[in-house]
Amino acid sequence: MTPDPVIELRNATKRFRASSGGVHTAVRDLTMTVRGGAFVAVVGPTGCGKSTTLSLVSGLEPPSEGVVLVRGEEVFCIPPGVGYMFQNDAVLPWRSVLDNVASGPRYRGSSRAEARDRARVWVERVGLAGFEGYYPHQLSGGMRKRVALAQTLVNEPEILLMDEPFSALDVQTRSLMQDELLRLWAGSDAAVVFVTHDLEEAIALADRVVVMTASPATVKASFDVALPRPRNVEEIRMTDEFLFVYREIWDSLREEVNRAREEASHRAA
Amino acid sequence: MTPDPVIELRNATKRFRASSGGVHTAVRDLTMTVRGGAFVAVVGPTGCGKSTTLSLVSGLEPPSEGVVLVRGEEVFCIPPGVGYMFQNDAVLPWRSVLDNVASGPRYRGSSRAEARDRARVWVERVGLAGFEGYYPHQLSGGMRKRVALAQTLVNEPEILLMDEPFSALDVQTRSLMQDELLRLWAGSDAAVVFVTHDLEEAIALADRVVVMTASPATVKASFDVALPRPRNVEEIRMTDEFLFVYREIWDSLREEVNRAREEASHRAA
Amino acid sequence: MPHDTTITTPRSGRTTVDSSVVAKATSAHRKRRATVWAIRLALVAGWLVSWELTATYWIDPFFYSKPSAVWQRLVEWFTVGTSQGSIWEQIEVTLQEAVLGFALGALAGVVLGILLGRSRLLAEICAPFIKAANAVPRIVLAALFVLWFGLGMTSKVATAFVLVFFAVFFNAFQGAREVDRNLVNNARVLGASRLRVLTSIVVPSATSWILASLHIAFGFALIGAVVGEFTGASKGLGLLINRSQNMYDAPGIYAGMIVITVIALLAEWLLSVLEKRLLRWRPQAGGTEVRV
Amino acid sequence: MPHDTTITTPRSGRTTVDSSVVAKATSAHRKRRATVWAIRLALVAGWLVSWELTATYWIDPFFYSKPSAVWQRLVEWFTVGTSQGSIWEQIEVTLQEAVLGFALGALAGVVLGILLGRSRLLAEICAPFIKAANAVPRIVLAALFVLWFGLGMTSKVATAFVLVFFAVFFNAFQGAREVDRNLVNNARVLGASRLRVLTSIVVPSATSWILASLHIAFGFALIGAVVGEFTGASKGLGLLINRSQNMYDAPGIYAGMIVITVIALLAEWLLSVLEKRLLRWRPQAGGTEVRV
Amino acid sequence: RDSRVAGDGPIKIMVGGLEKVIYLPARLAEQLGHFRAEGLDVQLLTEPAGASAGNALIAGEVQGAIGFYDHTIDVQTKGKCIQSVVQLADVPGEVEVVARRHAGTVTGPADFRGRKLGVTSSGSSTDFLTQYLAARAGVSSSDYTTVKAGAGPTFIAAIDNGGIDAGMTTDPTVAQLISSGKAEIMLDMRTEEGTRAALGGLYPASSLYMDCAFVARNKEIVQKLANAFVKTLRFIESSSAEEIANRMPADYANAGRNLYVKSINDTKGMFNGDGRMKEEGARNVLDVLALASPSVKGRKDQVDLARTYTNEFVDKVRP
Ligand SMILES: Nc1ncnc2c1ncn2[C@@H]1O[C@H](COP(=O)(O)OP(=O)(O)OP(=O)(O)O)[C@@H](O)[C@H]1O
Ligand SMILES: Nc1ncnc2c1ncn2[C@@H]1O[C@H](COP(=O)(O)OP(=O)(O)OP(=O)(O)O)[C@@H](O)[C@H]1O
Ligand SMILES: [Mg+2]
Ligand SMILES: [Mg+2]
Repeated sequence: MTPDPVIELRNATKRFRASSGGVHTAVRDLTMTVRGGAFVAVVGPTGCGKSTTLSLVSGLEPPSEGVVLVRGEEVFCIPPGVGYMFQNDAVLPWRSVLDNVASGPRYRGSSRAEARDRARVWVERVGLAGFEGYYPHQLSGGMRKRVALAQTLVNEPEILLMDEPFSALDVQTRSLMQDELLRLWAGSDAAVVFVTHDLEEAIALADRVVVMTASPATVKASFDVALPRPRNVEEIRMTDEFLFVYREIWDSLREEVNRAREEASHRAA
Repeated sequence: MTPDPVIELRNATKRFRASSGGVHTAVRDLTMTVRGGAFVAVVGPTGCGKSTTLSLVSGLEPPSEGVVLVRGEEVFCIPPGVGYMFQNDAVLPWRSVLDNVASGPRYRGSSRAEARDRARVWVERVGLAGFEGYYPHQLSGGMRKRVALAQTLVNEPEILLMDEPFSALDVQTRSLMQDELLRLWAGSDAAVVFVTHDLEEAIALADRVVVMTASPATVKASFDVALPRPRNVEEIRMTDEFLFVYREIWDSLREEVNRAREEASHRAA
Repeated sequence: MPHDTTITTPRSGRTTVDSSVVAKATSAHRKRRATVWAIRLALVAGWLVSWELTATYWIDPFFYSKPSAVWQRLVEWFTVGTSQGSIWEQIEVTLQEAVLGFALGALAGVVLGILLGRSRLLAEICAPFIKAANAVPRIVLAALFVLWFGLGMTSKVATAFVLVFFAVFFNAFQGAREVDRNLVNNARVLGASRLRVLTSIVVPSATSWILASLHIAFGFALIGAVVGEFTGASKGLGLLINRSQNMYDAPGIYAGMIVITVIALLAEWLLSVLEKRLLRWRPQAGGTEVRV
Repeated sequence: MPHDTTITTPRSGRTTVDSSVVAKATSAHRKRRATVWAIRLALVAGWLVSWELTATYWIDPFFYSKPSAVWQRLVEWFTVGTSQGSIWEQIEVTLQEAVLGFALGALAGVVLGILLGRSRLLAEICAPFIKAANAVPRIVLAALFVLWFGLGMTSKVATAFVLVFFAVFFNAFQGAREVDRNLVNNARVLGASRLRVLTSIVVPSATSWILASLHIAFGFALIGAVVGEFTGASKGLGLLINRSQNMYDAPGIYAGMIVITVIALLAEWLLSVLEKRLLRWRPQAGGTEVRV
Repeated sequence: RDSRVAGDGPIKIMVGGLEKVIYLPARLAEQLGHFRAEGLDVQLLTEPAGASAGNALIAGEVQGAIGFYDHTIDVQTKGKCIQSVVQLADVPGEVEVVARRHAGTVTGPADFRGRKLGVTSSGSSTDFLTQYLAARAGVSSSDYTTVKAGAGPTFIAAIDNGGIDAGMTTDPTVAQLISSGKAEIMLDMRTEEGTRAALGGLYPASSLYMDCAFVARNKEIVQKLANAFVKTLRFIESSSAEEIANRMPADYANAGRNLYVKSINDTKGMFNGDGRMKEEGARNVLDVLALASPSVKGRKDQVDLARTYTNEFVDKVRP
């Protein structure tokens, strides 16, 4: 039931060279583990370092200090089986929807036809059937996000990093996508790290919600969400358990957000 | 109490030349009015044509058919007193936060010093005090949205068009910004057209919620929100009136979203 | 375009857009093209007339020639031929040199530009050398190339090559550096090897930069071939111009320049067709809306 | 950089980053620079040595000269002077021509490129003319300029001008076309006039394109000046090289090329400083993270 | 690639300006069919400058070059051996012209002081001759400005717009300048008398020169070339300018037929008719170079004039 952690960050620190010539610490002394098959949501004030944390796990950025382990091995390059849905649009403007989704299988050695077949399934699943031949600039923002989602999921990752994947979707599509995500995830052993600004979303989806401190990010608190699965995202929102957890996490988060604002004004003074 | 409409769309249609060489109708026969001082929220399925509607009102795109009137006059170029917060990042990467916010006053003829003074106030109001000298690439996505907001509001527009302005903000900042927006709006006579995917947000903020049909967009239904003002966004959410209106609009919207999906799959078949 | 009559609307059931809308849009488009061509022709005509007049009444046609004389020379070349043989032969020789130099130079420029654009260390090491090489006057190089590669086609190709290479290189380099990091990261996570990142992300991203440089590069290739022929040759348009210069044949100089220009414009047109194909995925620039 | 020791963290209260982190980062940076320079020097040294050796034992120094002879010629020029007078005078003349041509050409290229990049109609009308003009061989133009403007500085400046103009123009044009429509719309709604949109949105957006072209443009300006001098002059580095060519003085040719190259590299360095200032707002390319 | 040894393919001859009247015999020989008559397949190439022709020859790109004799001396100081096998003329064929507006004040080399003097190219024979003329009149090279004015239209434009006050050039530029009244002749080195008067001796210039080693190894080919050229020289001597012009390709007269005939007429006297080099002339060239050329200056004694030319082949041409 509780396998070894697939993701482990030990005192990970990440510094960036600030353009002023100084050093900006985005993540500091972050220790956190995610077990196989777990669904962890991460919330925290804007700009605290959530995206940076994901980039550490994905191996795209090396930590400045500390270690990052995936499946027990230290991360030096991108570990296999990782899927990462970026916060910003990362679809290729020069490829059609279908070819965008087929990118992953193509990169991983599938033949063109096979990759397209697999892609077609996913394009339909995210509700873009009929738009296969469109180029990204012909789609609305929400549709592009769905392309990105399909692009990531078509690789069937074991570790899924998602950086505010649904923030640009409309309410209905969003809850459909949330349900779809849960369904897909339930059928797999994938560990999910899901960054979001939407506390409701975090609670509705996750087994555990991690609250991050204001910048530099580190884990402030971690809350287990004991809501039963399978969940229907729409229904669960109105339950008492949900509201209780919501309030608890909210209090923790509010503190950090306020702190972030205060510090900003302090620095200005 | 009910002044003449400041925004009026009469059978407005907007077609784009599709890249296939055909014609794509984004908005069709749209008729809609917004009175001075009103706060109208617009919801609809992704890609239906909400952003296009705003671009018609702002005068950035001419309608293909029908007329668009602002303050009773037909729109040919950008009408004075219009503020428009775009769905996509539109901050200037080569200007610091302060200079970005100061752009509007500078364009409108203020001196450099005066523009900066006015900008400083707004940078603080959106919670970015201390980041005046930062360049956009040094900010997180949420912080950039706040810069864009300040940039729009510093011009004190009488007509405020907002295209999913808060979708990238974290929950807390978002509700703070919503409250701030309501406060600022209450103190002005500005008409607001607020596009959002978040139905809760729409109801909590608006006097009237307009539901758009699936593409091509036209007004499907319009719901008055009779909740008392001044509102506290956080509190209002839990009231019965709120939930009632929510359900009503939701049903209307769900229909369109489903229709949009069906058509997409039909076209594919 | 026959495609203009296809109507694509997601909601075909409700569509009432009749084909007249499309037809109107198409005719507006045609009208616009006609206007553009009319203005262009008017400009050319105005320029030719004023040249003819000033050369007849005011300036010395010995230096400046005049359109009628140039036209006569062109007619002569294409009917009687030049003293070096058929004009087509001259064109063929020059074109061959230019195309070879262009192809090799563009290829080398793109490959090196992208490699250096993606590797900071390589770029830092090579930068000063490439900039230094770029500063070497081509006309001096042309003379050296004759010594190094002989009087044959190679030396002209080499001259065209260096001109094309640098124009393309700098743009490919910049294009490769400007690639959206997000796209690269996404591809890497999706499983792309370094090579695949290069071919499937960096190259397409840099395409608009590279194409921008190719537009001027073919002109450069022609110039390179001509400069090479100036330095020593037995055939080619450059030689033809050079001979005209030596023989006080101003009409010949201008006629030669016109032939070269027409070739460059044809090449340019081919490149534009290529560009349209390669950049199909891009939103067209402003003015594509159907205004009805 | 003394700034390296400032630490900026939003949360200064909790900051435990000691200055050793910064120091380490800085020293890593230094080390890298040292490596780069070492490799560069090694390459230059290797090249010089192999040139000297092959020229001594294998190839004919009559054509290829050799580093020691070139060096000797350089020393002679800078101590005794050249046959045309002090070397500094030659440099001054060529530099003056190149700088003037560069400044005028870059200005015209940027202005016209941006105007045409923003106006579809103008662009459509002018495009074929500009492409045609670009295809005219510069070496022929240089001769024509001498006819039109005389043997003085003007004809060289004009040659440098045309070379610079086209390089800059095409990039500025493309840069202006690639401007994010969103940014333009935003500025317009914020109240910017057409002119302000141009100066505050289009020009900065196109800056990275324009700067990319300026990198090659100064080299072109020098080449233009040299080509102009080849056609006719009484002073200048181009003439010096031409003279060496006429007198079978291979070391002189290479020495002249080296002087020009060094000038181009100095100009390049100045441009890089400018670029760094103008593009301060840009995220630096990869490898800026502090790895500690 | 090295064609110093005659192999297959045509014999390539590089001319330092195929259209210049001073190099007329090259194209004329071809037009008259003299090469073909000797069983030679000759390809004429052209380059703008004499030195480039010399370079192409030394690099083995071509088997022969037509240019000024003085190149053979210059390259000998740099360890190369090329030699004139057919000396086309004993005089340079150059003319020092003076712009009409200065015709009254600049009457001889003594008036060069403070003037802008045009030469075809810096470091070329015209440059050396100008220096020599000035030196003979006691004017040092720092007292006037040497301007590279090229040949042809650029030279005319320079005279026209004041870029140069006087300058040295050849036909048809001279004919063009005189007939348009833009300039007058100051020193005419197209005739023997004129040359002796200006330089104090002969100055053999236009010549067919070849690589010494090639000459030694391919005597037959060289002999055939000499035959063709000498026959051409005889034709020039015995024909009128009109007749010569008739034999040339039509487009050589593009700037005006009368002008072309006139320039042939003015220049044709410089060709010596037998292709022989006079020893006196060679020595005089060395004197000029010793004064003006930095590479020969101070090394006059090391130059072996006997290796720079040979009359061996022209002497064997059947009359
Ligand atoms: N490449 C970089 N160079 C310098 N600073 C960076 C870089 N990437 C991120 N930062 C800084 O690190 C901090 C954390 O950024 P990050 O994107 O991780 O925040 P976030 O929590 O994802 O914010 P949001 O919720 O708004 O997306 C920010 O202050 C940002 O300015
Ligand atoms: N410039 C354009 N050229 C061609 N088609 C366009 C253009 N702009 C928008 N469209 C099309 O018009 C439709 C409506 O787009 P719009 O951006 O208005 O949707 P939206 O309702 O704002 O969507 P979202 O909620 O996802 O932002 C889309 O199908 C889109 O592809
Ligand atoms: Mg983020
Ligand atoms: Mg939108």
